[in-house]
Amino acid sequence: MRVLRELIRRPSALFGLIVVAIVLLAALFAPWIVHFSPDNQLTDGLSLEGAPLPPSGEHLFGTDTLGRDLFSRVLFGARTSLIIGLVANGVAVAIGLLVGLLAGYLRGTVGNLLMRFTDLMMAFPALLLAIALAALLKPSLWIVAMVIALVNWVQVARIVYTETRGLVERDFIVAERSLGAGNGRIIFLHILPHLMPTAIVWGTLGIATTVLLEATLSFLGIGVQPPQPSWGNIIFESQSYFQDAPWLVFIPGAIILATALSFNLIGDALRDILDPTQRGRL
Amino acid sequence: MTVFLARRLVQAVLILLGVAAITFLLLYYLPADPAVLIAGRSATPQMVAAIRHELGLDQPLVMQFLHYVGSLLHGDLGRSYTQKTEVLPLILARLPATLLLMAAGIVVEVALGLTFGIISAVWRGGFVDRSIMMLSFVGVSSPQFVVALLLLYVFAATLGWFPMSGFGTARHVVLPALTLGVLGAGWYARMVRSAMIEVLRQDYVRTAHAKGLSGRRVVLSHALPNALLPIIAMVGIDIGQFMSGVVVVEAVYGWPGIGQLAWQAIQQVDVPIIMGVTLVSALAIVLGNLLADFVAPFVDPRIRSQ
Amino acid sequence: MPDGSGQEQDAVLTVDNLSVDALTPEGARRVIDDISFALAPGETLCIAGESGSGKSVTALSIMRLLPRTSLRIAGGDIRLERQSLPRLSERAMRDVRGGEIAMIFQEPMTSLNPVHSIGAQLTEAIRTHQGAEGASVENRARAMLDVVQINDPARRMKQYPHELSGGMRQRVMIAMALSCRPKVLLADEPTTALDVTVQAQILKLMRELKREFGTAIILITHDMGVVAEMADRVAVMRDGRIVEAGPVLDIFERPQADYTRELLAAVPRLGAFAATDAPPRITASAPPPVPNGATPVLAVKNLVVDYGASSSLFSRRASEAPAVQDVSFDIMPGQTLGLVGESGSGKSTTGKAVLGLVPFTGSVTIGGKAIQGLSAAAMRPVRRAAQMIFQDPYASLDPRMTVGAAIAEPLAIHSIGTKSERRERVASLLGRVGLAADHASRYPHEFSGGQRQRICIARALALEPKLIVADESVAALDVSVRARVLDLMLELQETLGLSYLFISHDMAVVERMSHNVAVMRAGRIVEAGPRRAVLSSPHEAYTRELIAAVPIPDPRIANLHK
Amino acid sequence: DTPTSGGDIIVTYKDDIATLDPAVGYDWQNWSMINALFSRLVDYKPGTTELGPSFADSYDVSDDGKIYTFKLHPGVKFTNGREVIAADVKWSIERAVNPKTQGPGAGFFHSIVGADKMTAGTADTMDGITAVDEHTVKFTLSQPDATFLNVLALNFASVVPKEAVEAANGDFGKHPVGSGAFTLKEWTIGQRLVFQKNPDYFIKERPHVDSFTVEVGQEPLVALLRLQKGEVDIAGDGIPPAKYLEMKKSPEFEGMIVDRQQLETSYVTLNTQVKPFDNAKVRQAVNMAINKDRIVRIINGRATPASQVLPPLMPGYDQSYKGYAYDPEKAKALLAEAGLKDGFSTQIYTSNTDPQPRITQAIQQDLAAIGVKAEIKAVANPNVIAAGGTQGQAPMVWSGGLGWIADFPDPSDFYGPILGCGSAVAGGWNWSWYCNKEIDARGQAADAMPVPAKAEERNKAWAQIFTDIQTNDAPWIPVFNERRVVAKSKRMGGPDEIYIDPTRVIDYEAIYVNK
Ligand SMILES: Nc1ncnc2c1ncn2[C@@H]1O[C@H](COP(=O)(O)OP(=O)(O)OP(=O)(O)O)[C@@H](O)[C@H]1O
Ligand SMILES: Nc1ncnc2c1ncn2[C@@H]1O[C@H](COP(=O)(O)OP(=O)(O)OP(=O)(O)O)[C@@H](O)[C@H]1O
Ligand SMILES: [Mg+2]
Ligand SMILES: [Mg+2]
Repeated sequence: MRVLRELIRRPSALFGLIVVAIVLLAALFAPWIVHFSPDNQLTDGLSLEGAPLPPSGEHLFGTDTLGRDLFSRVLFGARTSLIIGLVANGVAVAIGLLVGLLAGYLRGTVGNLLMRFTDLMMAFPALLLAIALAALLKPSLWIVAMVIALVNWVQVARIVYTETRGLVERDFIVAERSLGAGNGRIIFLHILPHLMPTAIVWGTLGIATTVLLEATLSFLGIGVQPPQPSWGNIIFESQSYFQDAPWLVFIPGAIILATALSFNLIGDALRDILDPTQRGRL
Repeated sequence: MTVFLARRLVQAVLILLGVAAITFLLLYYLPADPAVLIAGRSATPQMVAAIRHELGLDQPLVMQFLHYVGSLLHGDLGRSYTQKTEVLPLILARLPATLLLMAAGIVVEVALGLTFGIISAVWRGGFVDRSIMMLSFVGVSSPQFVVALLLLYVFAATLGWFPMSGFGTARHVVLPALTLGVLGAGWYARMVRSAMIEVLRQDYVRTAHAKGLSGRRVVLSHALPNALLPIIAMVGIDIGQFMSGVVVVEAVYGWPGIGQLAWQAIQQVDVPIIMGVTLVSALAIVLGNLLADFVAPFVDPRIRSQ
Repeated sequence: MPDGSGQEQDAVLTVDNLSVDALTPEGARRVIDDISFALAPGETLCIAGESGSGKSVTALSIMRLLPRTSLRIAGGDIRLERQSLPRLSERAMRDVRGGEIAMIFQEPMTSLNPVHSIGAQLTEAIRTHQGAEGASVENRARAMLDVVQINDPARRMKQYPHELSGGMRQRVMIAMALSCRPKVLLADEPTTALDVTVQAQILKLMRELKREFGTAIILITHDMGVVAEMADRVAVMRDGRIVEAGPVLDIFERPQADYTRELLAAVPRLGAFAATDAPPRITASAPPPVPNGATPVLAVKNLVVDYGASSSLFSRRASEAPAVQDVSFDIMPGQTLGLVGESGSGKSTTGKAVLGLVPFTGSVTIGGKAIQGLSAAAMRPVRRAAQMIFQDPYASLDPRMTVGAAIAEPLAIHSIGTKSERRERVASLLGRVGLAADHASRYPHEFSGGQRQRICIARALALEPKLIVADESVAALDVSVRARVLDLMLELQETLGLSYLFISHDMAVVERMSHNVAVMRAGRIVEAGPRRAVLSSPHEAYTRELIAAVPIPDPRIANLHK
Repeated sequence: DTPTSGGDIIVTYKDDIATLDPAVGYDWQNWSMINALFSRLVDYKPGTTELGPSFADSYDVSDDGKIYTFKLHPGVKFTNGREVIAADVKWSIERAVNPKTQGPGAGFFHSIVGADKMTAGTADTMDGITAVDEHTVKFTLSQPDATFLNVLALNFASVVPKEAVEAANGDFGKHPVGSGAFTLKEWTIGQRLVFQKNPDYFIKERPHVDSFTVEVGQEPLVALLRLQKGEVDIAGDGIPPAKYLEMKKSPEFEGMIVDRQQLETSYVTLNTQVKPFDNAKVRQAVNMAINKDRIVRIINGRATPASQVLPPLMPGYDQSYKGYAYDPEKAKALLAEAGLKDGFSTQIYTSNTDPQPRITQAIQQDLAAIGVKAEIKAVANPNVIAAGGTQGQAPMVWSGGLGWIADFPDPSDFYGPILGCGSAVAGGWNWSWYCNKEIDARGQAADAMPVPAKAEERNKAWAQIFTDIQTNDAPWIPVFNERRVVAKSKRMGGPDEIYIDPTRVIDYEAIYVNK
């Protein structure tokens, strides 16, 4: 509660909260907001030559290359993309934190094995994994979320590993051990909180990149399949149109940016609020 | 040190073997059949079978893999299915271009990321900080294809400052490296900022101030090295990240690197090329991380003494 | 009653009605309340006083190095000669820092940059203000290390802070501050981490500096012996105010304020307890401490700790000089072993090894249980029985944890009590070490050095262990609090039968606390035995040296030294 | 305007050139380059589908249509200086058929005596090809084959010098030596290939340009920009959909766009072995459900709606055949007749490169209108091919992006490999898994008719075969015939058909630079 109050007190965090709330609500209530089905290829949605229509009163964000209403696609796409950006990315960061932390903390054989496994995963081309999975599994949103999580945790693990190695050398960790604290306690209560800034940076920057990554993976056949919209695949489908139908690229792009940025503003504020050494002045 | 090196090298070889095994397995289970693709549309099942035999694809998986590893040890990456030529020279011909591009990309992103990250951390909370963080987000959230084309339209097609396509002179590198680096720079800026903020409030920074050092010196010489550790790890990781980035950038700028080769091979299920590129990039990544592990002790003496 | 000794005109440094606020989410809290003093060239002003009274904050205000996010000058002026420091540009202030006013910080452990070698940090200071270059700078740096009695300066220059003992880091800090011969030296507890022989050397060095260059010194200390030895004038602080100030003799002989009197009364004197075998009893009814034939709480045999040794799959290599070599001793239940010795002699290392916190060879038995090779789970009961108070209190507290949580931590770890019981326990522990219950919700960085030390003591006491390794655990405390804490420790010993491995360089304190004393030098125990025997009739020259170097808290005697 | 000689031009492609080995190369980028590097016994007249002699001066066909005898033009030289002789022809074709070569063209030569043994790997030579003397070569077929001359005009039938192939040691594709209009002068992997005019080419006055340089790895959008600035002469990949309308309308590009019909049909295969497409009524119903006009609009009118299997330029195309008109109501009725009043669920595979997924979505929407829920599987080409060629796997496949472009202008090419029983096998390209024994027999009969004597009759027979297939069995939904679009610089001369040649893609021999 205190946290929420402090968040609201900060203008930037408040802005972030509002944007996130709007996006979440829009995703949730999409069917009641839009006039067109996101999949409906309207007969009058294309010019006679087959060009998409620019934004207008009828189509707030214009239409796409199949004559569908972009506004409703963006709204419905939010559902997919939020799951990717928040869940998939969140899981990736969580796995990365856990593995990096354990490897950095445990050292020895277990730590070494974990780190070598991480190295292996890192050396292994993600794209290939994606393609193979695409061929072997039934494509779905959850599969792509899983693949993103599988692919993206590696970098987080590496960074966290390095940081943890530095942290375990600090005296307060030695002190904690001398008190008889178990590994679990040291890891979760004393090391993890210090990794929060890193987690927040990766968690929030990852939103935009994973949303775009989803589009690449969907293109390779493992993600959501057409006609289901996602912010990433709206951009991806039409990225070569960025000159002739800029709204197809820049509107969803701006929305991804705004969403990621808002989460980041909240994340930054949270970090400051939760970090006691930053308390005091705003 | 030699012991450390030897151990890491053994590990690296094991990792490469692991990558080879997994890749091999995945490719084996792909539904697409290279023999069908090679034999063409007019082929009869016998012809397909004959080609499968020629490629050795009718042998059990284990035999195929052992055979592959066997020739690998002789430095033989096999022959491309579609190009009917040795894979190694194909990769070697393109590798320098990709390495150059990656190196340039890393320089760009590290330079931009460090500069902006430091500035942001020092003027934390101010207008400059906010603008930089906003920019870094724009960088991170932009689809690379669009960034690449935009840069190309503006700086090559319209202004004519750089050539639109190709490889060879220093001017050719600028736009591709920028495209690659812009995205990464956003990441670096955030990481650097976050690490610097942590470091800037340490006691030893206060000590440095107490010595009467200039602000710049305190930041660059006393704070920065302490914040570098995660950044070095990032550079190691980046090599892996770039492997996918180069596909797009090379395609847009007509850069003759292995990204394009890999992409085409994947499209055509040219297994030997996919394996080759995978191994080469895995090697690059392993070496990159090795290098990062290697550099870290020079930056942080506490790690050195362990 | 600030002492406006009328020499304001030719003062190098003047502090006028300085007030400092701490910024908290609940609003500003005043930590320095309207203090004033002046410092003449060549004069030494000792600021003594209660821990947490604002001594360090005063010094930091002068340097303009208050942490920006939490502390702010609320009023008043500070003048270096005619310049008003708060109004200087950052550029001009830079020249003042290090060049005209140098500061030795209270926390030597964290005040050196971990990634730069000692040499680099030292030469940097010299270069910045002297404009000198090349080999001469190196030589100066080496000479400075020599001056602060760091052995083998050439090698130390190449080492990094973490490779040095606490006292050595403290001396490097001192060397750094002195290297530019500043007009004003702010020394915040410069010798707390040092053994008495080195302390004596450092104090001598400061006196020479003062004599030769007319350096004015503000010496923040709670060691009344040091005050007596060094001060021209003394200011006594409490709760952010100067409660009394004046020439050193006046303060010692005719203290005005109650607090000053209290302070002086609490000063321990070496030899005060020379007549008894055991430390003085606090409670009359206490049982005799050593039951005959009992097994030792702690038995150490042939302990060796070698930081340089690397054990890997392929090689095993030993460094030339292990930090601890072949150390053996026993501690019986209810007894205290005082471990003294020069800085860097391996005291902290011994303490850590005993609790299995650094890799060692040899045998360590706690409560009859050999700890080497024990699994984490098997180690838990041992951990509960044996606690450590670390030499650097700040570094040993998790910066993200409130002090209340930190003290409750051991209780939580060993699942003792309910949440509310723990809270009560924390409050009572805080009370016993002289802190307020409402401090529990604050974070470590919001405390003074001494306060942090008390927090660590409270944490170690929380479990009521059988054995406590106390590493310089009262070094940063002012005498009155120190007396209180020592009493507390003794009381616990009597009521609970606690044993202590008491690491300290303060001979008076060691005398007060110990049943037995061991003297360490260069990783070995050079002399050990019952307290009385070791302190009154030492065999080793080194032990004698140690005892002789103890400052005497009497300005008249001390002045003879000068 | 008459072609002028001289000039060096630049052509761009996105994909790297895989190989220039005529026995191996089989994609539309290298097809025309190989064509320009090598020569064959017979060839098409530039820009047409008309066959004529090439380095064979003349040929003879026996009455039973089984023996073909060619007289070689004397003095034709490989660019290594050696004369081309009959033994080279024999050796080259045998090489193309030999499974060791791993070439995709072996199947075309199936009618030559001994081809079966060769492809089975049990023989090293083919009895059906004999070098009668240095300048005479004779082919013996196991059955009459009306398309045989077309086969000999394929790149796979190019002559190669044995010694050069052997010298290249397995790398002939990168070091080609032929007797064609050009020689390969330089190949920088991943960057460029430089082709230089062959001064000794046996057809005088050709080629016209001194050299052409192929720059690879060029993104089509960028290639167009470069074309606009005059850095490039031919953007080989054509115009991406995103730019098409803009360029078409812009006066700046006037005369730079070549837009022509090719021998292509894009279609949806309906798997006749998978329920409910095993019912012809269902197949006819979905045929009526597709609004082809709207699909053509989605691709900016770059195609014409198709009514039948054969493309309009193909001999045998039936002008009068209208196929299934767009009529969702009737489609629904037909579905109801088939007992599927409530529709059904199915899958449609498609290549994942733009605009194929978009077109598939349009198809999906049309199907939905008659109650057919089709799930889209957009995957990489090899996976589409794999799915189509696996029995019982893919109910529907959209062929766009892997569409059937004829190897040679003969209707039989649209039957055997994609609709005949022989290709309804695992790994085959008959993704409808359509096998009608009666039609197969009619096809064989038509192919046995000698050409050119009975060409007209034969075309009629084929026309009937294809309309019968579509009317009765409807194994496909023919959707449209896509036109090819190429962008070229203003200085490039010559008629459109040499830039989009029906058999060569780009006819490098014929193009020239305006002076
Ligand atoms: N982590 C470490 N790595 C390497 N050497 C170390 C380390 N910690 C301590 N040393 C070395 O071990 C020796 C003993 O150090 P220790 O900290 O035990 O000294 P100490 O007796 O506690 O001194 P002080 O009174 O100054 O705290 C010193 O020479 C020091 O340089
Ligand atoms: N960063 C901070 N934020 C809030 N309060 C602080 C901060 N630093 C110090 N204080 C408070 O200011 C008061 C004075 O602290 P200071 O460090 O000056 O004490 P000190 O006299 O040096 O004590 P010691 O002898 O223990 O070092 C203390 O009550 C402390 O809790
Ligand atoms: Mg203090
Ligand atoms: Mg110590």
